[in-house]
Amino acid sequence: MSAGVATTAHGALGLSTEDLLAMYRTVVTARLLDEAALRQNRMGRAPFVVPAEGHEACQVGTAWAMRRGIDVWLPYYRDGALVLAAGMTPYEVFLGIFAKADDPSSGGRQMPAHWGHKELQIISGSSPIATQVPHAAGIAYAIKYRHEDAVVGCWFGEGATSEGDWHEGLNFAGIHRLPVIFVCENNRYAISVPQSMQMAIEDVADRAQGYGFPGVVVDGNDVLACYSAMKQAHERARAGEGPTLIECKTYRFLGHTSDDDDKTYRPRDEVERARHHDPVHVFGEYLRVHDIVDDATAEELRAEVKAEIDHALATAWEAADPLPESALRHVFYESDEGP
Amino acid sequence: MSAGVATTAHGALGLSTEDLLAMYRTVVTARLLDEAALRQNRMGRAPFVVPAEGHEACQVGTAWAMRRGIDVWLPYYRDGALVLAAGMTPYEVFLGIFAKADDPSSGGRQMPAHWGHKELQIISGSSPIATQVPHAAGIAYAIKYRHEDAVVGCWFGEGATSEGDWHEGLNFAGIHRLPVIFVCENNRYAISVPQSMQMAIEDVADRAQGYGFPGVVVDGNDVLACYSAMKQAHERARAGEGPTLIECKTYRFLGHTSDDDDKTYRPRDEVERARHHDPVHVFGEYLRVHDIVDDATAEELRAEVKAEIDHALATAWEAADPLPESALRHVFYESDEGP
Amino acid sequence: MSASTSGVVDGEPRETNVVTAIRDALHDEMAADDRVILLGEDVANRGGVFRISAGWMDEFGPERVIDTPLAEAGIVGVAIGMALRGLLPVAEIQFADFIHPAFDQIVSEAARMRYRSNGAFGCPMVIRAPCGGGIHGALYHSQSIEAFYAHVPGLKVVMPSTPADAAGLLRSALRDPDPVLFLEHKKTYRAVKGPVPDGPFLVPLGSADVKRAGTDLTCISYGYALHTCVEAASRLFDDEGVSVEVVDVRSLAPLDTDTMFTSVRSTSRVMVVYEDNRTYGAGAEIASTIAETLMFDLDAPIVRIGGPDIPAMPFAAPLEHFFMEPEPDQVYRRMRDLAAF
Amino acid sequence: MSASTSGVVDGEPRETNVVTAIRDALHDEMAADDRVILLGEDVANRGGVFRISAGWMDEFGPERVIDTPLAEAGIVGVAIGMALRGLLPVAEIQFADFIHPAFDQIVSEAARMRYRSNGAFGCPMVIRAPCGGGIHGALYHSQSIEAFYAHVPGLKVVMPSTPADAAGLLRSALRDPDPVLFLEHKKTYRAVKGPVPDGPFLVPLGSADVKRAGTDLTCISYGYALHTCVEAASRLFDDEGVSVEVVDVRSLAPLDTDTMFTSVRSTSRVMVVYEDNRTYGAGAEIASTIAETLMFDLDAPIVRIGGPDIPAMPFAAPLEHFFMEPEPDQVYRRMRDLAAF
Ligand SMILES: Cc1ncc(C[n+]2csc(CCOP(=O)(O)OP(=O)(O)O)c2C)c(N)n1
Ligand SMILES: Cc1ncc(C[n+]2csc(CCOP(=O)(O)OP(=O)(O)O)c2C)c(N)n1
Ligand SMILES: [Mg+2]
Ligand SMILES: [Mg+2]
Repeated sequence: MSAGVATTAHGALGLSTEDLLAMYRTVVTARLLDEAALRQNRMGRAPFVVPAEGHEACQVGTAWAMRRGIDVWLPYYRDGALVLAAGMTPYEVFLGIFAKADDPSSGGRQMPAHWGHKELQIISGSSPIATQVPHAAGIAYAIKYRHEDAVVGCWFGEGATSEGDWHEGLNFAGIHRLPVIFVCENNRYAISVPQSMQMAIEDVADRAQGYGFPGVVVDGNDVLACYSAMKQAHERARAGEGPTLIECKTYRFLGHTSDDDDKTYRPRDEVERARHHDPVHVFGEYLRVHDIVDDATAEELRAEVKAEIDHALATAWEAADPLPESALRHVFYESDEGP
Repeated sequence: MSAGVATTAHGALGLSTEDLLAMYRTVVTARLLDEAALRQNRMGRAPFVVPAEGHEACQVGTAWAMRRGIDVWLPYYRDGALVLAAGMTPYEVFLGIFAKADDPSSGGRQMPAHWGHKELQIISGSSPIATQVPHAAGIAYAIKYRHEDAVVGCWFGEGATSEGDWHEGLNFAGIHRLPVIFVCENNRYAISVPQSMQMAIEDVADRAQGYGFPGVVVDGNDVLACYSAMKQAHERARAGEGPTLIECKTYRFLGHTSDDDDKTYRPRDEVERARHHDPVHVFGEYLRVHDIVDDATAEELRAEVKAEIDHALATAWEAADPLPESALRHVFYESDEGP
Repeated sequence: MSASTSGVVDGEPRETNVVTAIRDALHDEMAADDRVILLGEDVANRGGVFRISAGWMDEFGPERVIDTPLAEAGIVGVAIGMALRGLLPVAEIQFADFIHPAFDQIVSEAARMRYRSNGAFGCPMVIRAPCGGGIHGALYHSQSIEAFYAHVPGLKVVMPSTPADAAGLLRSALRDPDPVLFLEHKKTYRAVKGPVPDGPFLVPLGSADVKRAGTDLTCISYGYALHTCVEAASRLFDDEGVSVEVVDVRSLAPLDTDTMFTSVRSTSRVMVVYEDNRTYGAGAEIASTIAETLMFDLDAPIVRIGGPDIPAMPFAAPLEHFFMEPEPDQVYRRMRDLAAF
Repeated sequence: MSASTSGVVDGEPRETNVVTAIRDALHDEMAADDRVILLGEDVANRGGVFRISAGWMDEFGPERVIDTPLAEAGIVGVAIGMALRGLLPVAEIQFADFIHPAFDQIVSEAARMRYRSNGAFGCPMVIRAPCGGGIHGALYHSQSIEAFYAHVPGLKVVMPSTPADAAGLLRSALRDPDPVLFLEHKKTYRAVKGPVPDGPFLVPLGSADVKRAGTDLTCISYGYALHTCVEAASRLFDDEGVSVEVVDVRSLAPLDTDTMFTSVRSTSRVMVVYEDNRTYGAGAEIASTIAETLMFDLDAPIVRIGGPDIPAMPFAAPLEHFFMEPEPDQVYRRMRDLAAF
């Protein structure tokens, strides 16, 4: 079945076939990159990896409403698909995984998945959960103060919403009606702690009303629904109407990280059931139904991406390690850093 | 106009004339004690005092639904009227104001109004705002764990609701449906910061829904409305139905403390307008309308209370100061402390 | 050599590692006293990220083994409330690096409750935090935090280096009427084995321990670095016959200066070795108190070896390795030089 | 005696007090550069509880002088965001005692941003916090917090003792590309007066200053205690002709060991005086680094005077007075004894 642009979900959102293919390519890249990274981990070449599997749609969907080179990104460690959408290359991701000197996030100093990229305006993140939330508010304040046309995106898991920093950051953003979008990737677990032990409510989005701005719930496995919610929030932000909290209901398919064994706390059939809504498949189906891909083109794209990833991995593996003494650098500003 | 018990507001709440008179006496005591303390401050005999003026109704009203000797109190520094209702005597309050060795709160170690009283189960409070909120949740957890019939009351200003600790404490209480009541005395200022710069919402009570329990708004100048809301919350707590957030809309008539000059940040006519709803007068009017006091009995009560306060003040002033070297004690447990 | 130096020991010793010793001691305490409650992130459903409490949620019930929200100030604050109401909470901080959001609750509340109430209220509670580096934890899973907390009056801070000390100190911490920060060096968890007496023996808080006797110089250390020192000392003895006495601080606060001073008086040479950033680290207090008290007993300047002043340990292997001074070789060289001074 | 020792000075000096010097310097910086933003509790509507920013909300606009919610982690976290986006935030913490909720944002975020991003991102920001006791502030409005923060790589920590140093250090802090914790001892605010050069002169971060020259012994101090030491030194000179050199640390991190070592080498006797709880206080690092480096230059053991190890200053006058060691008399006696050693 083929449909006129205006009557499809994506058409209504103003997304072209090219947009969809680019989004799909990102989603597939994220999935294959995760798989490749996990293999590296099992082979003993990558001591620590953080799979995004299951979160691809909400990350790529929300990312797609952001403007590269203009907007500012504050992701968290789960956001492997997001940073690809923000412009990081698989090669850069592998530089981080192998802790190489040229890793744009930290030069191998931080664990992999602690994203940062100055040129792409991906702000360096740390391990302590939710600390980036007030940063997002502060950046948005500076944008508003200088009358700049930029929007801040800030991503976190539902676990992060329990931290005091989260509360304080959202409250400040609400008071000053800042151009910032808070995206909660609710996968119902903070490592092993189920949502019911984290909060007495069903929807994190309900908390937004305590800060004076809208909270919306979307199907985090539906890339277009996530895009749509983010697009509206982005328009609100640019129009000076203030923040939005978007809650994407999703699920993490693998362990919390490569160090985690989720069999100790999640029933297998729960994971199986969730896999029936695998966002990569759901998106692929959508594209098939709308005749945007078929089995052959999908397979072709997959093969292309796989080759790209293999090449990125191999090249990154050969890249230089940081020098031991370089550990002493950058505690404070060094004059060669630029402003 | 006199009315049958069942048809009056207090009758409907099950409050007898004696109850009302006792409440009124407490309210009047708080007001006169504040005034006396401020005079001591101006005379240079009390370096620091914290007036409760304006907050008497919400403090005494909510306190009256608690059970002395059974329930647990976590007040904040503004709660001068509350602690009287909880059982502290004016003499004890003055021991604190004069920083005497027998001050039950801290033996003169803390600033006045940093309440604590072991026998009355008033938990020692500190200056850092909102830190008592998770304590209240923890005490309520222990009560529930041991199947005890006790309820925890936790008071704070609207300023406290901006702190991370507040968020974390309420969230924990909600998850475990704990027997705790959170009372916000919203006087629309945190020192000089108006509510609009503290939050983008009108009612703090709206935040409760983010924690999965009810939030209610009451007229904080109406002692019976405050009592009623607290009574229902208390019943909920005892029935195992979990926490309640009660927001009392009120106003502080004087400076933040004796160190503050509120003329620098509040228009005089705003304060004047608020005084038209002076909770002590409102309550007095109620009692007059219901023939529970008349001018003569009201004056008599006032004179009695005044004499009591003067005596308490004079006696406390003569009490012993702490010994200098005692500053070294109680950093850790000392064997003479009992368990 | 073992906790027996200053601990009350009963039962037959059993060989085990540090993480097992902690698990067993905590398990016994929970089994013996239902006031003991464990709360923290992932402690129930998953049994802790180090599996210390695996199975306990079923054994002791979910009311006693509580998975908390991701909120450290809340964890400590709630534990304070529990302690105030007669329970004996053990608050687990998943990694010491994540204790910082709870700084105010620990410093302003737990540690000051007794003092500020003039003795009326107290907070008998234990905060457990796995700390230290060398386990590829990178900047935020490798930190040493003892210097921040040892400075806080009203708080006790211990860091065991052996299984026996871990068990004995944990029991003492649980019996203490005041808050105790119990630091567990992650690199000792599985790497360090030793005998643990079988009964409920105690190692008193505030007691240091001579882990290796010696005559030529005193080396003061704690945590994982202690083992680096013992290893260097034993090599140096084998190689050159230099006899180094190694003192395990064990208790950062209160500090057992008697045991340290006795050793330093007998050897007249002293070095202090710690993993934390060198400047303003715990070794500064130890070196300083020795300098004030024993200056004229010393035949050589005090040597202080700490980690570099960079924000914790980077992830990349070459960088982590660079940080993980005090490495045995460096300690060995400085020991030899100090003995020869 | 003045910042001129190591500061770049221009203009005619003007006599003023510390709080005015801070106000004037900050005012000039705000007037000169609209990237400078002041945020904190009560800084706008009320002009700060110490009235430092009185009138500024009107002068600079409410976008630049921001009354924040009561949330210290948020204040610092928001300031970090501002700094990351090209502003120069000055985050005011109302009292240093209330900085603790922001510990994680300061330590894990502001201080580590540059290191963890391998130099890509930085946080040029100033955190101002009025600290110290002796002003009837009781347990929670009297604390010394420098020891917690001086230990943090990536963070600079200064505490001026004179109006000129306050102005010169504040300007340097605002020009620094990294986060600076600027500690203002409340008791110096109005009590300490002195000349302040008129122009935008700077006192470099990381520089100590000889506040009184002398030959018989070196006394190292900072903050309000510095004045206690200067007073005792001058009395001791008048009474007994003992000549004490008083060094003002000024910058706790980085520490200017050169200036201290030069003085100690010339006098061969040293004492360190600070108001904070003695154990694990900043004086431990200072004493320790001297002991390591200059042991054989010393003719007497290092003397260290700190506040008692109790949780800050109680309210009651007799108790506060008891804490406010180092009192001039005590310092005087210990100086005299050390000189006579
Ligand atoms: C302050 C802090 N406390 C604890 C941790 C350990 N930790 C890392 S991830 C995590 C769970 C986060 O869950 P959530 O926010 O839901 O994100 P998800 O991993 O589910 O995507 C925890 C507890 C941490 N990193 N920081
Ligand atoms: C953590 C912390 N930050 C700042 C302060 C300083 N302070 C004391 S009271 C106060 C305002 C509190 O306002 P609110 O909670 O509304 O109570 P109110 O005084 O209005 O009754 C502030 C900012 C403090 N005591 N603790
Ligand atoms: Mg999650
Ligand atoms: Mg208020």
